[in-house]
Amino acid sequence: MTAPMIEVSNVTRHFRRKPDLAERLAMRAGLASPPPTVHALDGVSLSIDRGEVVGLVGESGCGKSTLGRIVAGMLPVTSGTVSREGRDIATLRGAEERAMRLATQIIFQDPMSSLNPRKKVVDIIGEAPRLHGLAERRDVRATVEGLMAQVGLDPAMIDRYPHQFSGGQRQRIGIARALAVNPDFLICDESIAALDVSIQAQVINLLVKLRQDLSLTLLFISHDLSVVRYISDRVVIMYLGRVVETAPTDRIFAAARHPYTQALLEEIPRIDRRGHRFSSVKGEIPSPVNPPQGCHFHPRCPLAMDRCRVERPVLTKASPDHAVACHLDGGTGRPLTNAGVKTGDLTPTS
Amino acid sequence: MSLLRPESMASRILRGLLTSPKATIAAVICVVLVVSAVFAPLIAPQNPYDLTEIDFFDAKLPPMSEGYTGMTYVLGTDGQGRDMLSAMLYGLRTSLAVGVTAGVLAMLVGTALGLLAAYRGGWIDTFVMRFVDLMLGFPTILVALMILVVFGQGVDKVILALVFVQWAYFARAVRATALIEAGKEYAEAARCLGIPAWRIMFGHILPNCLPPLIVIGTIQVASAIAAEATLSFLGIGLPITEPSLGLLIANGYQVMLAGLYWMSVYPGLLLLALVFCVNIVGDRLREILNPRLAQ
Amino acid sequence: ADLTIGRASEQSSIDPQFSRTGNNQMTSTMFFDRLVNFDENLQVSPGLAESWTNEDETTWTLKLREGVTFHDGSPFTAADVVYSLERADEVPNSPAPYTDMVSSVASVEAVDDLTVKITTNVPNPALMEDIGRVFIISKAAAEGKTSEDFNAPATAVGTGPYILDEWRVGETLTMHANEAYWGTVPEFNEVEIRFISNDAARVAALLSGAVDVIDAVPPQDVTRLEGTDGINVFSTPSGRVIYLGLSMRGDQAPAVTDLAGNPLEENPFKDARVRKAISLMIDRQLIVDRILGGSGVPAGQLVPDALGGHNPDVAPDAVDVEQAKALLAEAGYPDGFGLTLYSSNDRFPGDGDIVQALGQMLARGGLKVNGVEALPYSVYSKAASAGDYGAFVFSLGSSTPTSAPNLQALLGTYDKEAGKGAFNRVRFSSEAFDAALADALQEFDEEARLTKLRDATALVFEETPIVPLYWQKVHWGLKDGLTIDAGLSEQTLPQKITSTE
Amino acid sequence: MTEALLEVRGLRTWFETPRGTVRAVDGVDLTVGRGEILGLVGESGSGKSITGFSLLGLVDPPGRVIEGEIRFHGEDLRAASPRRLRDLRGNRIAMIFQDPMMTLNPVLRIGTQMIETVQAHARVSKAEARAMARDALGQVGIPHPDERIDAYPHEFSGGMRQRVAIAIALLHKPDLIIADEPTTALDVTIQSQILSEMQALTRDMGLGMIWISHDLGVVGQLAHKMAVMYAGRIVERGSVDEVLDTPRHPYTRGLIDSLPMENDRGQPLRQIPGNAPPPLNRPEGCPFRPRCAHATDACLAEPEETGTPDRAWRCFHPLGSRLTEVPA
Amino acid sequence: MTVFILRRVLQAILVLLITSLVVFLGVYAIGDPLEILLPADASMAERAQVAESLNLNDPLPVQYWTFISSAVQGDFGRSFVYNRPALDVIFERLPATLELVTTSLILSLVIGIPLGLIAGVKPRSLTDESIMTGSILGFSLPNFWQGMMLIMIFAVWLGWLPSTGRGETGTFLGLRTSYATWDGFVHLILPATNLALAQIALVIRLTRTGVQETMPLDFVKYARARGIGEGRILFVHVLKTILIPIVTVLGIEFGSLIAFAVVTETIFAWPGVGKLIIDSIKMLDRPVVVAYILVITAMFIVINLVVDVLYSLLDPRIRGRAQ
Ligand SMILES: Nc1ncnc2c1ncn2[C@@H]1O[C@H](COP(=O)(O)OP(=O)(O)OP(=O)(O)O)[C@@H](O)[C@H]1O
Ligand SMILES: Nc1ncnc2c1ncn2[C@@H]1O[C@H](COP(=O)(O)OP(=O)(O)OP(=O)(O)O)[C@@H](O)[C@H]1O
Ligand SMILES: [Mg+2]
Ligand SMILES: [Mg+2]
Repeated sequence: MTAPMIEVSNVTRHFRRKPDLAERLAMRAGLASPPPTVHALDGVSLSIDRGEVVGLVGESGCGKSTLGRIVAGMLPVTSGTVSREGRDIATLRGAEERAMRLATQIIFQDPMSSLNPRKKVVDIIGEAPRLHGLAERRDVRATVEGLMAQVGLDPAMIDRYPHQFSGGQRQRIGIARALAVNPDFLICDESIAALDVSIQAQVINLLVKLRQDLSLTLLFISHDLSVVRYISDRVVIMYLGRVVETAPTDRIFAAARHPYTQALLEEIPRIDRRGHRFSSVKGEIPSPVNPPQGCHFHPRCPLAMDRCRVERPVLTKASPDHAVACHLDGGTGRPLTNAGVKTGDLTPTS
Repeated sequence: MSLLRPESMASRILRGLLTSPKATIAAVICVVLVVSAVFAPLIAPQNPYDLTEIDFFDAKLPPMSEGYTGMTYVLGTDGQGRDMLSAMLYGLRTSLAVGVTAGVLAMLVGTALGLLAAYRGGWIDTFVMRFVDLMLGFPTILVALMILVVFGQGVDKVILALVFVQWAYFARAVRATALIEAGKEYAEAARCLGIPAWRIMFGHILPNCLPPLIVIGTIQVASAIAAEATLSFLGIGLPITEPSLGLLIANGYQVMLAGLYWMSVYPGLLLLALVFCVNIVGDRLREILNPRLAQ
Repeated sequence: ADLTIGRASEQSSIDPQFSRTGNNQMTSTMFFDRLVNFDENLQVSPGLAESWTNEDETTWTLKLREGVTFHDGSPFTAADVVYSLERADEVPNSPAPYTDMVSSVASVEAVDDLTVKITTNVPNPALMEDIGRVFIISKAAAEGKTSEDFNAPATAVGTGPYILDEWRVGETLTMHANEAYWGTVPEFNEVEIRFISNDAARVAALLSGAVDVIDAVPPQDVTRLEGTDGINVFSTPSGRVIYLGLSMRGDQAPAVTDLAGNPLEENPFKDARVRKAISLMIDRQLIVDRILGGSGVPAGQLVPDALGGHNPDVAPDAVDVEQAKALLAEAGYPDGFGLTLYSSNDRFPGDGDIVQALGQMLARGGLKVNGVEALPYSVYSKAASAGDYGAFVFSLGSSTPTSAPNLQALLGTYDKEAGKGAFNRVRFSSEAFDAALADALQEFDEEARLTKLRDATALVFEETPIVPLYWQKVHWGLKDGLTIDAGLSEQTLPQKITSTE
Repeated sequence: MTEALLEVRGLRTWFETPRGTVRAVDGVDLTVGRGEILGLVGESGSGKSITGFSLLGLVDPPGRVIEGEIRFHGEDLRAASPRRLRDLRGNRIAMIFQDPMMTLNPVLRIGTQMIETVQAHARVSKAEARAMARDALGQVGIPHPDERIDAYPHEFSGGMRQRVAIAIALLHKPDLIIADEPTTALDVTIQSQILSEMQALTRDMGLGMIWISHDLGVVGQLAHKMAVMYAGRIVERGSVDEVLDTPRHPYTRGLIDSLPMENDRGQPLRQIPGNAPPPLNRPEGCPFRPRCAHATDACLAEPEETGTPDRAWRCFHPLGSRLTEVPA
Repeated sequence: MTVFILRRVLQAILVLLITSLVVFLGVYAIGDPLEILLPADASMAERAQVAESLNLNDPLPVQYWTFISSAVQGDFGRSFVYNRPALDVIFERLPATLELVTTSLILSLVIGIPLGLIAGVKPRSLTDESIMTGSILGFSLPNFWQGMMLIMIFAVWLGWLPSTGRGETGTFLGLRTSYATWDGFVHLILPATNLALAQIALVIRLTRTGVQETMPLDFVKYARARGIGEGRILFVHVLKTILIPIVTVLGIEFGSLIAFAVVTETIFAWPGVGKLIIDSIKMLDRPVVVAYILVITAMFIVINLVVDVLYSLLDPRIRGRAQ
């Protein structure tokens, strides 16, 4: 088998302001403490095969966007490596680096803020291909029109400004802009969160079609589990900077093993479940500045044991394609039973 | 979502101006002033900069007097016998040139440095901002004097002095806005698409920093004109044979108490009218360009 | 205060020997006396020295005034004179020391309490004029003190008509009359001097009644003040001459061009005919009337008629454009040439306007005026002295009884070593004149000296070494009922202000 | 059946802009009873938030409530004086804004903002107000309310801020809460936490609630009744079960069909063709007509509401009662 | 906080060093102090003596080095004109200027903010239009002209207020201040107004813009939705939010006020440092000019620091970052 498209191995990313001279002096003199560190990613490993759609799920602030940016080569890692087709992207230089950059594109969460309000669609989509020599100056319009048609936008709207489009249409402009540089890998960072269901459906359909037509590889970041379930081949669940579970989509939904995943699945809002009694989660969401010892989830986990408070669970294979990081059941979590874990059970144990 | 026909910037501004009668009048006056300044040599009864054309015998005549040469001085003459009307038209020309050029140049320099500081951050940011501190601490007079010494007297030198002092304001203002804009996802998207940094700064971020720039710009144009007047008042401004509005006011100010009011009141009124209209138009422009305020 | 004066400029110290700029001398004259007095025409009369005699050409004996006391009540003695004359050239960091005034003094000794013997190193007929400029301070109060200490009454102890109360820097100087003064005790007891440098503000202060007297009334406001009820204007001519310098310094004059605007090969100002022609183009009376509102007297030489050495036969040139053109043609410039005129803009009233007027006149006289520049004095003075300007307007004040020092400094051949021609910015040089002046300066007989000076003046102005324009008039604005006795000195002294009734 | 707490009839809120009139809300009828949750769903820009603001008299100029009747406990709010409205707001009627991240003043402490709300409606001392604020924070599950009350909004996580907004809404035990999409950007476990809070409140305190959302799943689980908005109008309303199981309006149907379902994988999602009409340029007659598969010439006329007071729709061609009858 | 201040101090030292160099060179370039200091009839010998005693004969780098090495020990040289330590000369006059500048800053806040609030609450109303029109007058006419008008009207015609000098001063907490006596206070009115006019205009405009842009924000609407009164919304919610730009700009303006005080002080014969500096520049009194600029720059750095600290007081979001 060839190397996977993307191989993230043991990546850690801390955000920490670099202390300047004054700060170092003060620290030396004991007048100041080192600036706080945000542990956005903490030893994350992940691989994505060519043509695969991977869903990335996790709560707000757990490091999903950070991971996306690192994979796209826009943020350097603190430690660990990201390789693309077997080559460490940090070692690429010059033309190779540029090619890698262009081959990986991100579609941002907020379609309005990711489009420059003062540029016409033709410029938004056409600028990069023209700069990179993918289209001649005089062919740019034609290229852009082609792309617009491809994402289902009326090419007649080529001279409009972003504010003259609807949310779904804007999202497609973002997609067209990314496709314009012929990427083979797309990162969709919560690209559909702010859209209402009918528009959401348009965008998802488009992504699926593009995947089929262009054999794109997708990293699909979302907190909407029904969409993730619909679109992805495999799901990765993150919690506070760590991957806690990864498995093929069907397996996750049928037999999740990590307590956090199970809680997530339990709480998916479904229209066929009426008059549901929501249950309240107790326990504060820990902060990435000061993550808890051991398993990050233990303060909220109903099944937490003493071991969970001190020892970090490693990602262990429960079956060939299903990995879990939980001390339960020999390090593989507890399979989802019909009864499952109710959120109500997720009370702090201490 | 509105899917109306895109409206060009120019027509949007024009329509915005026309909806406010006050702004319309102000804009018309601005245009009239600018046109008469530009065509001053054609309109003015006299070339006040030509020493052979002005006559000493006609010095300090009140408005509507008839001079030695038979010419009627509608607004009187100054201490050298210059026709005030002509001097004001030419002076307006100089003042506009000084105000606008200094304003625009300061804007360019300040904007470029402010953008750079915001986008690059780190030591560049610190360096530029401390430099701004330094500039803001320097008295305008000292800068003007130094420039006067090193480069001599002239309109261009005054402009240089004003730019020196004013760019710092723009740099500060732009940096503040650009910091916010640079954090938006469109800038990140542009980087992701491999667009060079300078292009992101000037092509993507800058256009979104324009509204505050316009406000500061209009105020700075006015204050450049006033600052030039103050420099002239202190004797380090323009060459005295080519008076600007400010210099006329400063000169006339000397004889105010002697009752020769016309030498500074008329240029003062003209300056007031100019600044007034520029500001009204500027205010309106800001409203038009702010989607929240445009109605 | 009984009297409030608005004064344009402020002294830099009250130490009377710190600096001899006009300002400082003016302030010192309020609190201190000198060995001699200078009257309004700057002529010498006995002061703290009652009389003086020459033993020989280099030995002088001074008899001091009896019964004079310092402000602190201590008697004035010969020791104070010795101390003052010895200190005069060694005040630390003085920006304008009295060095020259005592440079000819070899030694000073107190013979008894009221007699001083002075020996000079060269024969100096003008010794009393020189040392007479030095203010006498109290040895007891000043010994061991710095100039700064003088800014408070404890050290600023003199014998003058007023006693210092307080100096608030930049703001006011207050004093009260010295009741024990040996001369006339001044009329106004409590006096406050306010420093108001801005012309318009000073005039406004008088108009609003905030001050009773102002000095340096700007010429343009004279008419207005004269027409105001309750205010009088008092004017006197001063010894300050305003002139146009035409640089003869190099083979080419700076900023002098041919008609096409290229630098001229030769220096036209080296030709006396050109200088005369330029002088003939200028309508001095018109400048005085139009720009100065009458505040000037057209000048044709350095000093006005009140001063020694003035030659009544040397009249100011009258305008004569025809003759000017003829002279130019004769000198080889039938169509004139181009030049730029320079001036300061903050040195004396109307300086910026005058240079423009000159521009107009020279243009009418057939020259091509390429430009007129008026610059702040700080910038202008350096460049003018460095010879950066071909044609420039400058002024020179006179603080001596005769024209001799000014003739020497302005028109004597420039000689750095001998210290001659210090202000000869145009680098005029005439052997005949140098000799005539030297001869005059060695003449001990007063009358003969003045005659020789008059002749030297006539001789040198034949060649138009500079173009004198006018002598400045100075004005004071006073409330009704007050009058000032000023004279050529340009000084505003409270002891010289009296009520008219 | 519950007694009517809020009754809205024929509400129209228009924005006069230089380019024309935006009919943001164009004839809305609503009824909310005690202890009842009304889910309000619809396309983005259909006027859900403006409806909420209209009820409180908080529409920003150039917007204006043109006509309609708003009765709260039988009192006509449109005729109420500004004073009276101010007394009601935050007191009897509370609103939780769409984005609570933006709605708390960033430069004032949480406590300050809560205390001022208490004191705006009750004559209590600062200390008492503070105690009330602290209790309210505790009630919505903020740990250590005594300390957290002095924090600034930015020191709270998104979920916590949302809970602060709820706590503020509850300070005066209002009769009606208007909650405008407060959980859009949160992960499901935290969302569930907030929803449980709301549910408990309606149940225990008998307050009525309007829950604005585009998440049909949430509405389905939380609300008792629901209303579907399209282009400024309510196109369908009824109990949650009725509307979700047997939608009568083609738009409602389209929305439900757009949801990805478990067994949808591999097939394209059913999206509603076309786009929402531009607010300035709405088509004549039924605004959904250009996107509707059942449209006929009849739809050129304005559809009236048909049905019972509890179950109604605006459509000339309502769908049948069984899903299978509808052509895909 | 310590770090924050330490960092600023390090930067400040650098800034001051550069400033001193620039000014030193600049004043050197402008002219020759000897030309100006010496009386017109001074001889060559006197010239040489003065040059020697003021150290003007040394090469410029030596002069600069001498200056810097003694400046490090707190000695900024002696004024050429006054023969007193340059710092003394400056500090003697600085309080008068600071009093003037502070008074006009306070005036501009006390008058500007309420007017700006009134104008901003009802944009385009008659009140708004008149306030805005009036404010344009504030900055469109040169400062010296406005000053003269004030003198003409209030001192010469009406005779209500004095127009020159500082009047009687008293000491309050060891500082000489015009506030201590009625006479001093009256003397302060005209110059402070003159200096404040442009600032008032600026504050009005800033406040109005701020109000206009803050009022539509969600938190204002939310405050209304909570039943908070309009007064509290305006004076607590809106005002606190818009104070940040106002404080920033006033921080910058403090510098230009001190600079413009030159003109006001000249016209009103106010014995402040502005008049001193323009005289010193004209007299080429280099030690005073250099020391003045260094003092002002240092003051500016301190003000910026204060502004930044105020920032964090006003806006808690910045607090974490600034420290
Ligand atoms: N540039 C940065 N500097 C400091 N901290 C950062 C930076 N970028 C992200 N973080 C922190 O890293 C953590 C992870 O952020 P990230 O944006 O990856 O979360 P996320 O999973 O995408 O969250 P969301 O669902 O809200 O988008 C957060 O706590 C965030 O505050
Ligand atoms: N100030 C305004 N001027 C003009 N039109 C406005 C204004 N405010 C809102 N609108 C219009 O009113 C309509 C309804 O807006 P509203 O905010 O109620 O939508 P919504 O249903 O809440 O949408 P979302 O789900 O996106 O929050 C929109 O078409 C919007 O464009
Ligand atoms: Mg994210
Ligand atoms: Mg909404």
